[in-house]
Amino acid sequence: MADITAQASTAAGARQGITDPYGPKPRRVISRRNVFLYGTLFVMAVYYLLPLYVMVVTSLKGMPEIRLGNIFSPPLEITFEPWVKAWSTACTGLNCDGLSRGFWNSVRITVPSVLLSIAIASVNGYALANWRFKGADTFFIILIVGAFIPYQVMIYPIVIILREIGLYGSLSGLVIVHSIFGMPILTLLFRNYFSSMPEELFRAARVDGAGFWGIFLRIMLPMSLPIFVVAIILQVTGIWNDFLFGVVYTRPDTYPMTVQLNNIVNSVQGVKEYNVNMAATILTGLVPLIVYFISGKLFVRGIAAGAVKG
Amino acid sequence: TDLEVTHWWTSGGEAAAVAELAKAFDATGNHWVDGAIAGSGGTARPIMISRITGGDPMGATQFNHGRQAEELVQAGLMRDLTDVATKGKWTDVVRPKSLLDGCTIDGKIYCVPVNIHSWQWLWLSNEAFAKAGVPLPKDWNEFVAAAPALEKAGIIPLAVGGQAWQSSGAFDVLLAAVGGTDTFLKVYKDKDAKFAAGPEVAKVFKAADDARKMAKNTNVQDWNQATNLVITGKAGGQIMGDWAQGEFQVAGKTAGKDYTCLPGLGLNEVIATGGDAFYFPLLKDADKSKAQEVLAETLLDPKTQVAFNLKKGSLPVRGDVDLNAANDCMKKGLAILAKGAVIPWTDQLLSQDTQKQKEDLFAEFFAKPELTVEDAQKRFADLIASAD
Amino acid sequence: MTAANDTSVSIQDLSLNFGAVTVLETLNLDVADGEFIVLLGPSGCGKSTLLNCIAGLLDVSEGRIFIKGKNVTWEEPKDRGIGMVFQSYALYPQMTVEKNLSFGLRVAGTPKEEIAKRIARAAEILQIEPLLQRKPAALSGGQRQRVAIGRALVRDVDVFLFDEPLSNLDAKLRAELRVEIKLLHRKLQNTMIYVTHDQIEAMTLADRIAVMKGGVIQQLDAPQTIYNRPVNRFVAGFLGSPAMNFVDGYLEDADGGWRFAAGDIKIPLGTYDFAKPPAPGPVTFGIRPEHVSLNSGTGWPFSIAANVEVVEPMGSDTLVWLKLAQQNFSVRVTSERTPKNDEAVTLGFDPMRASLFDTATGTRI
Amino acid sequence: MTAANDTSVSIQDLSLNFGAVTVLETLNLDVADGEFIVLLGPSGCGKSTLLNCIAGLLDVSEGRIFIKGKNVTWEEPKDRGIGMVFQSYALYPQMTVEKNLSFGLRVAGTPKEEIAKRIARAAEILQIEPLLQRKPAALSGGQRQRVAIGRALVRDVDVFLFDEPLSNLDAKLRAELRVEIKLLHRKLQNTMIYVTHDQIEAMTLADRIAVMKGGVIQQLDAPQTIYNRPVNRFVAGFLGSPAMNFVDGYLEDADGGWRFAAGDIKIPLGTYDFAKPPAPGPVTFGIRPEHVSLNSGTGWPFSIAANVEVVEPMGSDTLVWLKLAQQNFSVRVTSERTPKNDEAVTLGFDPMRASLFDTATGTRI
Amino acid sequence: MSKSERPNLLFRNLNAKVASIPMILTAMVVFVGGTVWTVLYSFTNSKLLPRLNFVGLDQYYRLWATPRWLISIENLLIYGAISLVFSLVIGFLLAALLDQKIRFEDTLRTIFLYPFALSFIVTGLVWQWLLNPDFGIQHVVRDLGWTSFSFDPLYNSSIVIYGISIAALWQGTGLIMCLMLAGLRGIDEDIWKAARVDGIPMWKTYLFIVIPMMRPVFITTLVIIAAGIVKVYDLVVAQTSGGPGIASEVPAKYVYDYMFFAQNLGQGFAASTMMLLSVVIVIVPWAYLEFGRRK
Ligand SMILES: Nc1ncnc2c1ncn2[C@@H]1O[C@H](COP(=O)(O)OP(=O)(O)OP(=O)(O)O)[C@@H](O)[C@H]1O
Ligand SMILES: Nc1ncnc2c1ncn2[C@@H]1O[C@H](COP(=O)(O)OP(=O)(O)OP(=O)(O)O)[C@@H](O)[C@H]1O
Ligand SMILES: [Mg+2]
Ligand SMILES: [Mg+2]
Repeated sequence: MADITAQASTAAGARQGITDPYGPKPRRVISRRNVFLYGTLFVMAVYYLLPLYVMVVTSLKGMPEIRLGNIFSPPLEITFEPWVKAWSTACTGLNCDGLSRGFWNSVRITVPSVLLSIAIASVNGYALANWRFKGADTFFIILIVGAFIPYQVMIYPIVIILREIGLYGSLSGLVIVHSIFGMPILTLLFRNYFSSMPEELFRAARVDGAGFWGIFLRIMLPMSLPIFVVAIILQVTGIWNDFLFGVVYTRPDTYPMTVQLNNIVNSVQGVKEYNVNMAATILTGLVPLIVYFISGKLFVRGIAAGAVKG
Repeated sequence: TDLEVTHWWTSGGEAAAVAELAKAFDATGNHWVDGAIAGSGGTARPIMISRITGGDPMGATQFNHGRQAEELVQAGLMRDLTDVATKGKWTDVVRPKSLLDGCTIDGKIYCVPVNIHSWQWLWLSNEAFAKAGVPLPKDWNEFVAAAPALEKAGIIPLAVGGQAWQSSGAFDVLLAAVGGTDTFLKVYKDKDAKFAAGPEVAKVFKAADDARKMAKNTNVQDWNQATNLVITGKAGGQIMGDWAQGEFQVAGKTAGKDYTCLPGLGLNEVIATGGDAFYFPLLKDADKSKAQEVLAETLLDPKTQVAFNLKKGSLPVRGDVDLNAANDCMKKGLAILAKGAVIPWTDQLLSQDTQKQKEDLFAEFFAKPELTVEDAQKRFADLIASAD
Repeated sequence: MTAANDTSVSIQDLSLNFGAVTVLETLNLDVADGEFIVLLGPSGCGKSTLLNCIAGLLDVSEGRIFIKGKNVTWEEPKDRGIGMVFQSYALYPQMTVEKNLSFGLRVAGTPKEEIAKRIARAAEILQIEPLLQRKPAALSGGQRQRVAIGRALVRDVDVFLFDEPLSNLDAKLRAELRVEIKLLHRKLQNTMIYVTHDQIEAMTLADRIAVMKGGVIQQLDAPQTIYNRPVNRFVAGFLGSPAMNFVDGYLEDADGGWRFAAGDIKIPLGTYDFAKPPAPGPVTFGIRPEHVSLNSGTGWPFSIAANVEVVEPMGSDTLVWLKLAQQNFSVRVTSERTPKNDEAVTLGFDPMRASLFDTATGTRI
Repeated sequence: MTAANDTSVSIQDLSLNFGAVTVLETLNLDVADGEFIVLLGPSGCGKSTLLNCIAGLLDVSEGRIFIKGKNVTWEEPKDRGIGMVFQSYALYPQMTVEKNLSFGLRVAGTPKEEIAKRIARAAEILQIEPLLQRKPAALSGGQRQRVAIGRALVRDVDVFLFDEPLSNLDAKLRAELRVEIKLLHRKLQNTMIYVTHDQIEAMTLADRIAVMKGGVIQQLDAPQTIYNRPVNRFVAGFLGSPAMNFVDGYLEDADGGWRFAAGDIKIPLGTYDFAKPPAPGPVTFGIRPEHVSLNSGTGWPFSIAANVEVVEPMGSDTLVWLKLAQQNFSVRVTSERTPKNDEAVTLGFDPMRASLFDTATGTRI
Repeated sequence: MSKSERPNLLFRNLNAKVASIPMILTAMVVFVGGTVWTVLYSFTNSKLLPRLNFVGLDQYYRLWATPRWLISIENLLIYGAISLVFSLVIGFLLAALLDQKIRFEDTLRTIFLYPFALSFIVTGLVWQWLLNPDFGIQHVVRDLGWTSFSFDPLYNSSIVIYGISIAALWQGTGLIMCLMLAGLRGIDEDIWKAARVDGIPMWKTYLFIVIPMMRPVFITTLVIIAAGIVKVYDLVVAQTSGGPGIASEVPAKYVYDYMFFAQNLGQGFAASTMMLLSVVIVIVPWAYLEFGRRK
């Protein structure tokens, strides 16, 4: 189904005449199929890109221009002031340091949460796939059903649990919460992935004398890059973007970026400063966006390896 | 000592007011750690409650005084301030007395009221009426009459933001203003459902129907955005509490010249003694407990009271302060207060549960023209019947 | 330039490349009407690619393809009058066998009765009547394969293309279905092009075998010719199991005529049928294990003593491994005459049955 | 009850079920020291399951397993003194060959020099020295297989377990590696238990073959015994390619002794060696294609005329298909004597080479 | 020989059991424990703090008599149907288009996938703005001279839930597309060839052959979409806060509002129990079929 392979055949066609097909079938670049195909894709791409475009353009305009102009028109006069403001001077209550503080908090929350949740889930998935014991499936099913429970329902019980173990309000508490709620989907992914690995490899390692951890660390882990990429992407996105847990289970000095974003956006002072809001929005989404742009290809591969096989 | 204080004052005027409190507290050698949570009480309160019940309490926190924190107190999570209150003779200085009642549970005082907020104001844009060519209305009825002219001039007669508490509050204001103080108390204090279904309240619903018709083109969510419509002359008026005044001030507008305020909608000049209060969770750390006392005292300090309330646009909780700097509207409020024309506000009278149901009802009522006045009143009466 | 009229499939100067990789190069192949051609070759040699070109599933880069005298180079697969059977069966898993068979016809708008008739016929030929209402998942491997053939059958085509249709089956089933395909061909008399890398299949089924390597047809001939007179060392080694024995050495022009020498061993080639005028030089001597006899007297044109290394009894026969000129050498004997390990034996064979290849180019001498 | 001391592996009353499915049932098997046992059987008969039980990779449901006289039923795999080679090679893809070989030793904490020594030895035996620094992906199938064997080798174990180690390779390579394994066994003299469903492998490699079906060992004997005197019809049909011919009929007590009758055909069984006292009744007569001769004179105890149906040339030999008492019947002849389709031929064979089975139970008579 | 006895099964596979402790704890303490706790307290009249004052089914009677809850349920059904249908259709369509060996596949895939990297809060904000009649699309189109053009889904009670769905689809279809693409790539190449030889048009091949073959992918996808639907909250809050009026309320928001805003935990718990119940009814049988009885 190559698109543009017409050149070779025109030469051949000239030599042979139309009546005697020779070589590749001539294909017009502008065929009905291509018009439909690329047309649809183009329209969809516009739909998907439009909001990003509007965000970027708006964040570079001054307020007067926004009020008068058209949201789609490019900025007449590019200003980075909204970005500066969003990053470092926007106020919530008395704190006027914008998103900058939230950024580091988010990093401090996201990194350990991602590591811990993936560590737990990968071991769980491995145990479920290769070391099945009685009852394991029941726990797993509970876990999967747990993925459907609205988080709001769990806020209160978790407050109680965290209080009882004395981790309420601390970063570790939040890390645990993220690990818990990341567990169902991640465990499912890892379980499917490890199940799709050849069983014989696992058996060979057992005969070689490696134990539960030996096999996991030395045999399975080095082979699991794609699924780890998927897990990392999902968790970085999920945890970085989390608002509810971040606001409920932390204190103001450890608020993540999304909470700061919400504060900035909702701390309306007179008119809404759309440009600042948009800059703040982009800044907040930047980390997961970068992760996606860098590793999108691996993501699809990992998804194919881990999610699709039931 | 660092003391973390959580609140949901994040709009322009509010933030400026909080800064005054922080300044005063910092002046005592302590440090105010600001824990603002943007949004509204709805966003902020669950966080505050979670933290208190979760065992990670802040040093002090804002609530609307009334019944919001009742159970926290009952659960023994909040600090008893009776000593501080006795020392500071709060019972004498706080005015009106009913304010302290909201803080008192089983004879003990648990909170520090910092201001009196009254909802009963109609804010009018002088510019808008000028543009429409109609004289400034003196009361709600004139305002309703002027609506068509405003609309013709492309002005939204009444700005009502999309948030549910705004519609619900507007109705409560109408209830007190159009229905009168007795009606208000009969419905909310006595919870007389039969009365709520009766003709007196029907009149109020009629007024609310006018209001929702006048407001139907408001495409904003936040109250201050609605206020901003009035400030910029895009809307004729807004029923909103005195905190709206802070926004006018921040925008550099002058009362009487740029905008006009009608307390009690010009019909029934009363003021509800709602407001904000600070509660102090029980802390283990002795230093912080000490700092809590200092903060409690600071909050009621006359100087702080003045500075804070001027910025916030609310009325101070003590009568012995000098408010010469107050503007036109504030003075009107003070006068009413002095006359003693006060009513308790819904925060004190109704549980949050009932408040929320009421909000849901009026949010629907204002947004959905198909919901008839009769149906709405019936549902309102049912709600009052089950209220607590 | 059109195809000869008696050919069923004619491929002229076909080339195909994937990007920079040339998989097939100026390939020519004429298949007679009703002929059973087997494409045989190691994995990756381009067998499937060639078949896909014929089916119209791949666009050729150069050349043209005629089916029944019609130039179909640019035709859609469905218009070429071909039916194809795939290695993985490629049955539509969610449809019953009957639906699988009829789907193509229904899409083409064939009348109902006609469809029913054709299915009935195919089902009868393949004896899958009892399976018509089952789904593929409920069929055994052999049954699935038969359904896959049925799908080609109902389309009433001139040419059948098979891409390793039996390689997913176990040995026993493979042997059975092999005979069935053979009988089917005899019954239908269609042209069939059959890809495999299993030489037994190739030998038993083909009218002619095309042995391929690296996208080039090495030899196209009747099975026995290919077996007995392979044109090069590759073909010789690829066909036959156990494989042909090869001994590297030199071709010498001795007094009595040509002879093959490797170390001490000198094999006179008096009876050998040279393919081209011989010249001295390094050559490889090849002889099949079944053409060597063990301890069977001295009546052979050539015989030599050796020591048995390994004995592999295979049931019906036994394979005896020994060393000749330090090179592995196997002999097939019937089970009755099995020697023991390390036994000293005499080998005998007729050089007429051997093949000689130029060591450098590998072509038959 | 302990194992006899001269057995290397002894399996006593082993049962295994997955949930409700019983895969192995009270299975007993004693393997002598240094013996090469092949487990042969169709897919799904429980061969791998049995091997995994021996290796300790599956928990048995009942019974016990002794290795070298020690009860290892509940030991970890690594403590059983076994090495295992898998069908898919199961090489660790991210490690070099050397790392693959040494992994088990490193896990066990063997000293560095010892590891180096053992690897050097294994590499030499298997001739994989040049490959030590490569990763598995850079190896050919045969090389991978050798590394997999090497991994068992370096562990210096008493018992080698092979689970279809050659079935992923092509026919040619399979034949080569088969010989290598045979030589390896001869060199090492370890006990080996080898699973396959390829009968050639079984026949050529085994000291004794255990033919399994449905989790039960049907026959455990030397290859030739199994080939020539199968205990039941299943074993008879499973071994041999082309498969044994079966003709259903009756056993009759005629004047001259017992005879087999199917339609018009009567085969006198004078020379047949009955396994148990015969009685009249329905029986199946079986004879291998290579034990039947075609047109080779009248010197046979029994001969009959028939018409050729299909001829399958297989290179070295030819398989001729015909009908006997309306049932398919094949004869293997050398390529030289190949008849034509539809040719009338005479078959001759010696009933002594035949097998008779009770049609109902399938057991040998 | 002690080894000849069957060892205690509890200690076999011990490492695996130890390693699964986090999972077991999460499952039992958080999910089961939390759920039981929630259900238990839904029968009480707990207000701000949980208290064991049982009031029977009162909370449930009240719940089902509340217009807002009924609207929430209705909205969830509409939103769910839209998300499900359109995510699957658009996701599959995009995947199928990308699977045509087109150029720029990587770029396009990234474009379709990037919104998934953004939080619902961000998504909600952007779309709120785009759909704002005074600034967004309506305003722009009107500026172009088409003054009667009206497109203000977020400010129109009767279609607000569709407006919310637009943003949800924008955010979510990328992932679905990825899953579908992975599924399509897993289809045996020979099936396509067989269909071409049979002369089956492309769309029919997709519809009758490929889609039925992708059952496992669709199931995974369905789980992911469904889990998202039940939980939808942030998006509504960020876009409309449930407005106009209560036209875009959803159950998760009802739960949250009544638990925390109205300080009526009992009511919130009753609502969440209803949500849980529906989840359990749908999911548990499926989960058992899918994960329970394999291997
Ligand atoms: N789509 C493709 N793009 C690039 N190279 C390809 C493609 N398809 C096949 N090839 C290459 O073309 C060569 C021939 O492939 P082909 O599938 O025809 O081999 P084959 O003879 O059928 O092998 P097998 O016996 O394994 O099926 C191989 O080297 C393969 O790598
Ligand atoms: N984990 C399992 N759970 C349930 N049944 C199983 C399991 N593993 C194997 N079986 C069943 O046990 C039987 C024997 O399987 P086993 O793998 O031992 O067969 P095999 O003889 O090795 O076959 P093959 O030649 O295909 O490898 C099969 O019917 C299989 O379906
Ligand atoms: Mg191929
Ligand atoms: Mg097996």
